[in-house]
Formats: sequence, structure tokens, C-alpha cells
Amino acid sequence: MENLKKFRYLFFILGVLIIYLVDLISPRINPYYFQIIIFAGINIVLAVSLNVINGLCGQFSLGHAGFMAVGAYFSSFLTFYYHTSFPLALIAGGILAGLIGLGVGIPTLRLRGDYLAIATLGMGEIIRVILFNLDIVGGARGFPGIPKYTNFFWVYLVVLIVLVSSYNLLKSPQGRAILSIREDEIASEAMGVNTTQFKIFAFIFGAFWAGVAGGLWAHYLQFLHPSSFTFMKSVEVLVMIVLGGLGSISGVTISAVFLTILPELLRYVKVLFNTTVDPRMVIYSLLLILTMLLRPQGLLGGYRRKVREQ
Amino acid sequence: MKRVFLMLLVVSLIISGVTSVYGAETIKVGLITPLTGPIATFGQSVEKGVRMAVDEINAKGGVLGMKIELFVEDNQAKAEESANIARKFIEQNKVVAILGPVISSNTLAAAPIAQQSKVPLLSPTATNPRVTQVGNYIFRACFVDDFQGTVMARFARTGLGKRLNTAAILYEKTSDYSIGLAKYFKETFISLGGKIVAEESFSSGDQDFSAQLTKIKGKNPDVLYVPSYYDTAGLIIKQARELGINVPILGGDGFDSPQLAELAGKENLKNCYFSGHFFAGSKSPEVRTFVANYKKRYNAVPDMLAALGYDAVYMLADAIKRAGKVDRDAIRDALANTKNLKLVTGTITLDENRNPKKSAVIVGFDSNGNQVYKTTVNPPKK
Amino acid sequence: MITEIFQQIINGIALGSIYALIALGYTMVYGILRLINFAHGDIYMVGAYAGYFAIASFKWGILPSFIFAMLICAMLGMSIERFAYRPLRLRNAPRIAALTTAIGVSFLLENLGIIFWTPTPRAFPQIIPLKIYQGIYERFGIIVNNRQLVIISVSIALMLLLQFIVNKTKIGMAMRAVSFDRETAWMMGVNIDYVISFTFAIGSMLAAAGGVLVGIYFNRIDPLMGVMPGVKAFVAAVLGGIGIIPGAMVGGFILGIAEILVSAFIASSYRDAIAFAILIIILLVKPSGIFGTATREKV
Amino acid sequence: MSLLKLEGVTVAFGGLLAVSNFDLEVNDKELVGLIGPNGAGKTTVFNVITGFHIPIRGKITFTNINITGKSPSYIAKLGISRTFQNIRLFPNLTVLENVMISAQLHFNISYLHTFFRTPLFYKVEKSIEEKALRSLELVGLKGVKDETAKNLPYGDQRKLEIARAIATEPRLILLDEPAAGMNPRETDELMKMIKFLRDELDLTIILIEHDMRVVMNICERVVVLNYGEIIAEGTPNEIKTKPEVLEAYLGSTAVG
Repeated sequence: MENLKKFRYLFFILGVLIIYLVDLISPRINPYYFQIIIFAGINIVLAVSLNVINGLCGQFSLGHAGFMAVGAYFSSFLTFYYHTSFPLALIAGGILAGLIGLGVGIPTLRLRGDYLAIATLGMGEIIRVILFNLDIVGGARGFPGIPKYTNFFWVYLVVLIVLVSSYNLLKSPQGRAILSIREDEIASEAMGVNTTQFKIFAFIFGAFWAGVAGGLWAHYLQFLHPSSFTFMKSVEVLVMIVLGGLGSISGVTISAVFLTILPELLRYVKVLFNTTVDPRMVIYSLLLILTMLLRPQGLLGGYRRKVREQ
Repeated sequence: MKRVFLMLLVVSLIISGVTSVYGAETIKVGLITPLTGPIATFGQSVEKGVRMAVDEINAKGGVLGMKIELFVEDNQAKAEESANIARKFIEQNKVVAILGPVISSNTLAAAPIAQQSKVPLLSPTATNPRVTQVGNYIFRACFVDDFQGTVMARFARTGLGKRLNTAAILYEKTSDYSIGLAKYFKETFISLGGKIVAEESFSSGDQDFSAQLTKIKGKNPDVLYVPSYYDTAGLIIKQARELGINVPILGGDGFDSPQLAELAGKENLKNCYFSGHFFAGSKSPEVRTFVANYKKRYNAVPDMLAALGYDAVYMLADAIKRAGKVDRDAIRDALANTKNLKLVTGTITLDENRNPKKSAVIVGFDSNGNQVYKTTVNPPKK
Repeated sequence: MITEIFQQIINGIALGSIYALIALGYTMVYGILRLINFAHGDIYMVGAYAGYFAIASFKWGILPSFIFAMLICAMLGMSIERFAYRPLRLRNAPRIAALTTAIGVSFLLENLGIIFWTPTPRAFPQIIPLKIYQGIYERFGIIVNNRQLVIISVSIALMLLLQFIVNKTKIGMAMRAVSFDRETAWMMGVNIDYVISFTFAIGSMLAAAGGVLVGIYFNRIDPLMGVMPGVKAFVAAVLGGIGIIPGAMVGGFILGIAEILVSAFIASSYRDAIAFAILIIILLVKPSGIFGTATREKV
Repeated sequence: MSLLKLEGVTVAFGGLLAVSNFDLEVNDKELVGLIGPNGAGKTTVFNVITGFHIPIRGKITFTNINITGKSPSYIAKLGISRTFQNIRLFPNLTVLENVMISAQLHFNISYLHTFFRTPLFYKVEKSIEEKALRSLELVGLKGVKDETAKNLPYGDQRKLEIARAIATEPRLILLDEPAAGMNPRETDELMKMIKFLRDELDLTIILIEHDMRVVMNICERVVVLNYGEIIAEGTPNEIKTKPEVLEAYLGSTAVG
């Protein structure tokens, strides 16, 4: 273990190098599979970041789509109108999302779990209504013509960074403080943890990466529309972390990938049963209910930190 | 978990293997349409029209001696799903052309992929002008916003006996289609010397329009323009009449559904008009057989989305026939040269921007809520 | 101008009574279980469809149809509670799990609705003939119709009935006990499962009544009709003080009027934002709602 | 010298006075017992000292700093730590992690060090862990440091709470019914440990306890509370004989 620590930077550089090499051969990958790989990466970023808020800190945010929208729109606005360089635009989108997370977080994080959920849901809806009315980014007509900057390299670089930073956060004084809020907020306060401060940090951390994921998404699809960022989108990310096992970073990562591929596989279910009815959403919602009832620690997460049992 | 995953993978591989063997001598066409989600009702209409057309063509021996093999995928009205499906159709199913997606905001996400892969994409119903600007592989079967908005503004000024001077607009702020129609109606109405006295909006899914309508009523307009689909337009017409707004209410092709009369109430449709692609009661043989067959097959009167889906298939089939071979580029070229093609929704000629030029009909209603032909408006000759 | 303001307030009350109808059920379930029953809006949708089939297919009258819809929804509500929520409750699962399950149930109902009843909106049979009372109030230029009056009076009547059940009956007392302290209620011999089941039945019946009334009022039902009203009704319940029956009523009216006034006098395009803005403000200023008293968490 | 001073502290819940006009002065290294029947307001006193309740009247000073209405985490940093009547551990974390959370109170390390895993980060982590282990050793739980907290037996959970409380390096520690649910042997160990904390770690201790054996054996001074008011105060032996104390206890048992 001690030896590994010494090489921690080396491992990171190695990871970046591997991503770079895969990026070089990416034109040879079947474009359909490649696209799924890209979306899987973006979903990992979304899920791992929401996991910090919901899974590690125990707060219930339903506003992830809103943060994603802010990052997507702001970074696209910068690259489209000001030709800002892509990484810069991504970071700017993330920062704006983080700032909004801060603005929403300070007042609402005093609220208890389910109230917070509904308040963040409301915030997401307000962001969407504003986007519908913002003509500079197309309003309801959508925002086309966004340059295509997102590629394998950028997506998986962000995945690498978000995974490393989440792990580093988890096994640290700050991470333990965040976990202690999830476990018992009152005991946590009594032990000197400034719970408000750490909750806000978790919220900003989650919002920032959601914003970056939004930027990656926008510069891949080259088109944005406010209706992409409904409450449904937040729930999709929620399903990823619930299925992966709240709090388990590896579980959440696997389930993000799994749930990106699953809808594509389910397309064949329709062919198998020869129906015109699309059963995907029914399967999806059943999956959600059954997971909660039968395996509340998540389908894929097999690790120690699971759902809090009161 | 890993085992389940592997199993799914194997199953999917087998299925994709099976379909590719089976599909050796067919013309593969993919349809992207929302079958679930918030606008599933429109998506399902388009699907019905498309399936009927494909079955009809195949029953008559197909095109160039080959049957059309239709792949249908549900995009849930989501942008990323539309992109995924476009990729899947192109890479996995090796389709020669894509039909759909239904709404502009989805089409704009799928179109760049079709363009890059050089696969013709024909949207039956995406009205945003920017859709076909994506590139020369992107086509549409419906009007562009400006034509319908302009037509109805002219009709409001001159078509209703006396000149109407003031108009109010109530449009859906969250719909591309509605905003486009409202915009061109407004511009034309003003340029023709009229005045817009109120411009109100609502969001998708709203059911209560009393606030906006009360406000509009206070402005006493001569005419109310409601560019919206029948599911909301029906409610608006009903609520407007109940609030005592008795001026003519005008709309676009979104009005064209038998549901409109049910939702609005038959008596309330008096003095309502819309611009449409076809008149269901028309004597044209294409329309009559289409409506009759649709009724027989689905036990319902078709709406305009079904008609456009149906026509998009025939447009494509016509292009493939003229191309003489099942080749994406050849089909694109033939599609671009579509001329005087007589279909249900009118006689179609594509202009240089791959938008159809076809005439619109203006339809009114009798006291039983039945559609009544009013007039035909031809596209401007440039 | 005065006329318009009056008319708008009447519009707001009519809209608000719809929110209030749905909010009554919400507030009851939350008051007892502390669970945001996301599926409540979808139970309301099922109620509307049940009423539709009773009237349109079985050709029943208005009253039997109402009762039919309420019974169907009571059973639906009870089975949702039995199979989806109770196992979690017995295991003492965290709230996040219960809320996630509720979201799952909500999606399940919506998508089953799309599959079985198609997404195409249906016109609700016009079983109450429309009467517009223009004459009486014409001096003020205000228009009211009988359906608005029906929906307002029914929601008030149901609220009073609910108040009676909760405050004057034995089961109502048990409900209050469970809401106050589940453990103590259990120790005092209250059958918790039965009380919660009953609460779900009542809440779902209210939702069904709302669904049928709204079907008649707007004349349109579709499988996604419960999504937005559901969320807004929750806002109304929070606004009035969650768990407080008259509070849900008042919250509904305030929300309805606020929405109408915003779209009439500020900007109709921001109408949907207002409900959520109100929600966030209320949660910040007085999370216990207008009628609520501050509660503290046990240390 | 007085370490903690409560003057006229009054706490109300919706019009009901949970604690009224409460005065208490605790000197450095004192071991004070707080007793009284159920619902007398003992835990409320702890909650108001640690900042979980804000008094409507009165003043609380700790080491000459006014802490009235300050946040619990601020008060914890000043040096007041506590345990809870109904055990509040971090159930899904390990025993070691539970204690590390409080052991890290006086260490400051910025997020930059955390994210970049600098050498300083590892140094600080190591110090925190060592400190946590020392606390665990004191209560005899070092052997189970990798267990999940919720899997510990009841008595060990109580001990873990104490270990967690002392890891914040407090000057004053508030123990809320530490002997509840313990068997006589465990209680004996507990009393030894409490004495040890006071004598060897120089801690000041306030203790809520129903087990009179504990109170009488180790407390130097006992404060009796009923209906939110002090009804008696003195050494354990003085208290025993006061009729009002007896009445309060008997009265409460009669009601049940």
C-alpha cells in the first residue's frame, strides 16, 4: 500500500495516456458502439456526482438535470458565441452550475430530506422555464449548431478526474465528515462537524460535475433543447445511483454504464416479443421499485457502505 | 450480475445476426418516433400512418421488386435517444433512409448524424426551418412554419368577409412548432396593416387557460390565432367560448384531428378555421382511399400526423423507384428531385432547400363539428 | 380593469380548488406517513379514467360513476401501500428509499396508462350540461359557469367531510395518534397497518373524486394528466402546512390565484415557475406552512 | 474556577417550559450528576448547553466565552463533547471511522491537499488515526476497530460513544445515561472508566444517570431536576435524605 501511494501521480498519468491512446483508435470503433461509450462516460460523471450529494452526504437532490442544463447551455453559449476553448468552456459551465448550486444550497440545505427533494425539483423546473424564455440560446426553438468538440479523450479524462476526486474525497477528513452527516446529522454536529458547510460543499461538488457533464453532452449532440432537462432526466440519474448502491462509487459507476447499455439492449425485447408497445419504461420503473424492495443496497453495489438503515 | 449481462449480450448478438441474414433482399427503412413520453400521442399517429403505407406498398410487391423492411424505435421525445437511434439504424440495421423524428427538437439532434453518415433523413412533421439547413441529406414532408403562419394571417385579413383589424395570439411557449407559426402570423398580419393586441403563451401540459383568455378578452380582438395541436387547442377553444370570446379562432395543421371536435365541443367549433394539408372529406382519390383504409385498419379517423407519416413513406418509395437502385446517395438525389408527386397531403414538389412546396387548404367547421372545405391556398411562386 | 381582476380571481379560485382537491389526499398521507406519495397524481389520473369508463362505456350516471372511481382508487391506493410502501416501512428503510419507490410507482402507473389506454387524450363525456351564468353578474362583467361552482363546492364539502372524519370519528382519532407518534400509538393498541391502509384508501378516494371532477371540468384526460397537478398539489399542501386539512385547501386556493395573477398581469410564460418559487420561499421562511406550528427534531 | 455557567436558562417548546430559570455552575475537573424523573428536562439541559436548543432566556458561558445560541459544531470546537441517551453512532461506518470523525476536529487540512493527496495529507491522516486509536484503547475497543459500528453489542456501542466524545479533546464532557442497558459488571467497568477520564485526562464531567449506584458512587455533587426546575442540590449523601427528592421520584413512579 505504502509503495502504491508513492506512484499515485504516475498512475494518473498512465490513465491519461491510456485514454489518449484509445482516443487515437476511436475512429475505428463502430460509431454506434462508440456513441454508447460516450454517453456511458457522461452518465458516469452524472451519477458519480449525484452520488456525492445523495449517496455520501445523504441529502436528496432531484435537481441534477437543472445543474446539467446550466452547464450545457453556458458552455455552449461560450463556444458558440465567443469561440472559447473547449476545456475552458467546460470548466466555466461547471463553475456556473456550482454557483447556482451554492445559491440554492445555502437556503435549502436547512431543509430535511424530502423537503429538499421537492425544493431541488422546483429549482430544476425554474431553470427550465427560464431556458424556455432565453432567446439568446434559442428558447423553445432549441440551440443548434454547437461545435462538436466532445470526443473520447475529453469524456474519459473527465471520468478519470471525477472518479479519482470522489475516491480521494471519500477517504479523507472531509469525506468522513460528509459521511457522518448521512449517518447521523445530530451526532455529526455534536462532534464538531460544521454540517452546513459540508452539505454545501457536497452540493457544489455535485453541481459542478453535473455542469461539466452537461457541457460534454451539449458538445456531443451539437443541439440543446430545454425539454431535455426535465425532472425525468434527474430521475434517470437517480435510478443509476439507486441501482448501483447509494454511496458506492464503484457500484454507481458500473450501474451508469449498465443503464446506458440496457435501453439499447431492451430495444431487442420488442423484437423478441414482436410487440409495437414499447415496454422499456415499464421495465425501468419496475426495476426501480423491486430494487428498493428486494435489494435496497443496490443491484450492483457489493461494498461495505450501503444504504443507511436508520 | 456479470452472467446476466453476458447473456443479454449474447441474445442481442444473436438477434442482430438473425436480422441481418433475413434482411438481405429488403429495403431497410428506420422510423424514429416517440411512442412513450409526453408527446407519445403524436408519435403513435405518425407510426400508424407509416406502418399502413409500408404494408400497402409491400402488399403491392414493394419497390423495385423488394419489400420495405421497417424498423421502428421509440425515442421518448428525447434528444439523446434520437441520436442513439439514428446511429443504431445506420450502423446496426444498415438502413438506406431514416424517417422521423417527429418534432423539430428531436430532428435537430438526429439530423447531424444522418448528414455525417450520408444517409437521407426525411422528417414527416418537423416544421422548424433550421431542420433542413443541417445539410443536403435532410428532407421534410410537411410545411415550413412561415408558409402556414403567412397563409392564416392573409386569411384573417381578407378571407372572412370583412377585414379583421386586430388579432390576439395564444401560443405554446414550449413548442417549436407553435412559436414558429405565431411568429410568421404576427409578421404577416402586421405587414398587411393589422394590429396584434395581445400575445399570450402557455406551457405544454397546461389545462387551464382562463388567465390568458380573460386577458385576451379584455383586449377585444377581431380574431384569435391559436397555433397549437388539437389536444390543447380543443381545450382553448372550449374555454374561450365559455368565457364569451366569440370571434373567429384560427389555427394551423395541428387542429386537424377528429379529437378536436370532441375536446372543444362541437358547438364551439363554429367560426374556427385552420390551415391544413388535406381535407378529409375531399373528393381526391388519394384522400378518399387513405381515409377509408385508415378507418378500416385502426377504427379511427386519421389526423394530419398520420397523413404526413403515410405520405413520407410514399415520397421515399417514389424516390427509390426513380433512383432505380437501393443506394443512399442515389436515393438522396432522387428525393431532392421530387416533383409533382400526388399524395394525400397535396401535390408535392421539393424546393432547392428540400422543403416541400404544396398547397394548403383552409378548413372550417359546420354546426356539427364536421370539417367544411373553405379554400385552397397555393404556395408563393418565387 | 376591475372587472378583469375580479374575473381573474374567480378563475384562480376555480383552478385552486382543483389543486386543493388533490392536495387534501396528499396532505393526509404525508401527515401520517411522512412520505411524499409521488404516485398520488397518478392515482388521480386512474380515477379520471375509471370515471370515464363508467360513464362512457358502462353508461352509468354521475353518482355511480363517482363511487366506482373512488372504489377503484381506494383499492389501488391500498394495494400500492401494501405492496410497495409497507415492506419498506416495516424494515425501517430510510426515507430516500421510500421516496425512490414512490417515484417508481408513479412512473409505472403512467406508463401502464400509456400502454393500456394509449397516450391519445380522451374527451370526457359531458355528463353535467354546461350552464353559463352571465346574466346575474353581468353588471360586473363576470362570467361563472356551473362546473366551476360544482368543483368549488365539492372540494369544500370534501374538506369538511374529511375534517369530520379526522376529528370526530374513532378511526380519525387513531389516525391522529399515528401521525403524532407512531410508536406510542402502537403501544396504546392502535393497529398501525390498518390505520395507514385506511388513510391511503381515503386519500386515494379523494384523488379519484378530483380526477372525475377535473375530467368533467376540462373535458380532457390523458395518462400524463397527473404529473404537473400532482407536484403543484404538493406545493399547495406544503404552503398550507403539511398534514393540516384546511391548510391544504387554503394552500390550493392561494396557489391557484397566484398562478392566474402571474400569468394575467406579469408574464404568462413564467406561470409554471411561480408555483416552485412560492414553494422555495415558503420552505425558507416558514417550512411548517401557513397553518403549521414549528416542529423540532428529537435529539 | 467555574468552567461552565448557566444563568436563568429557560427553554420552551410551543409554550411549554421544558427548563425554566435554570442556574448551574460547574468547576474545572468536577464530576456532577444530573438526576430527576423522566421528562424532568435533564436531556434538554444537555441540548441547550451543546447548542441543539436555543434558550428563550438566560445565558450560558463556557471558559468565559458566551456560547448562548451558538451552533453545536462551534461549541464542540470550544471543548464540550457529549454522548446521547439513545445511542447515536454513525452506524454504517467502522468503529475506527466513527472515532476518526471526532478526532479530526482540531486538524485543518484544505481540499487541495485532499484532492492531490499531498504528503501533508498522509501525515495528517496518520495523526488523526493515531489519536482515534488512543481513544479506542482507553475504552478497550481497539481490537474491534474494523467492525461496523451497528454490529457491536450494546455495551460496546455505549463505550464507542464515549471514545468518540473524548477524541474531540474536550474539557467538558456530557454523558447522557451512559449506564443504561448495561449489566452490573459492565457498569462497574464504566464507573472505573469515568473516574479515569476525570483523574487522568483532567476532564470535567456532567452525568445524567438513572442508576443511583453510579450516581452515588462517583459524583461529587448532584443536581436534582423536576419539571424543568432544580429542586435540590448537594453531595450524594445530602440528596439522599431530602424529602422533596423522594417525593419527586415517588410521584413520578405513581404516575407511571
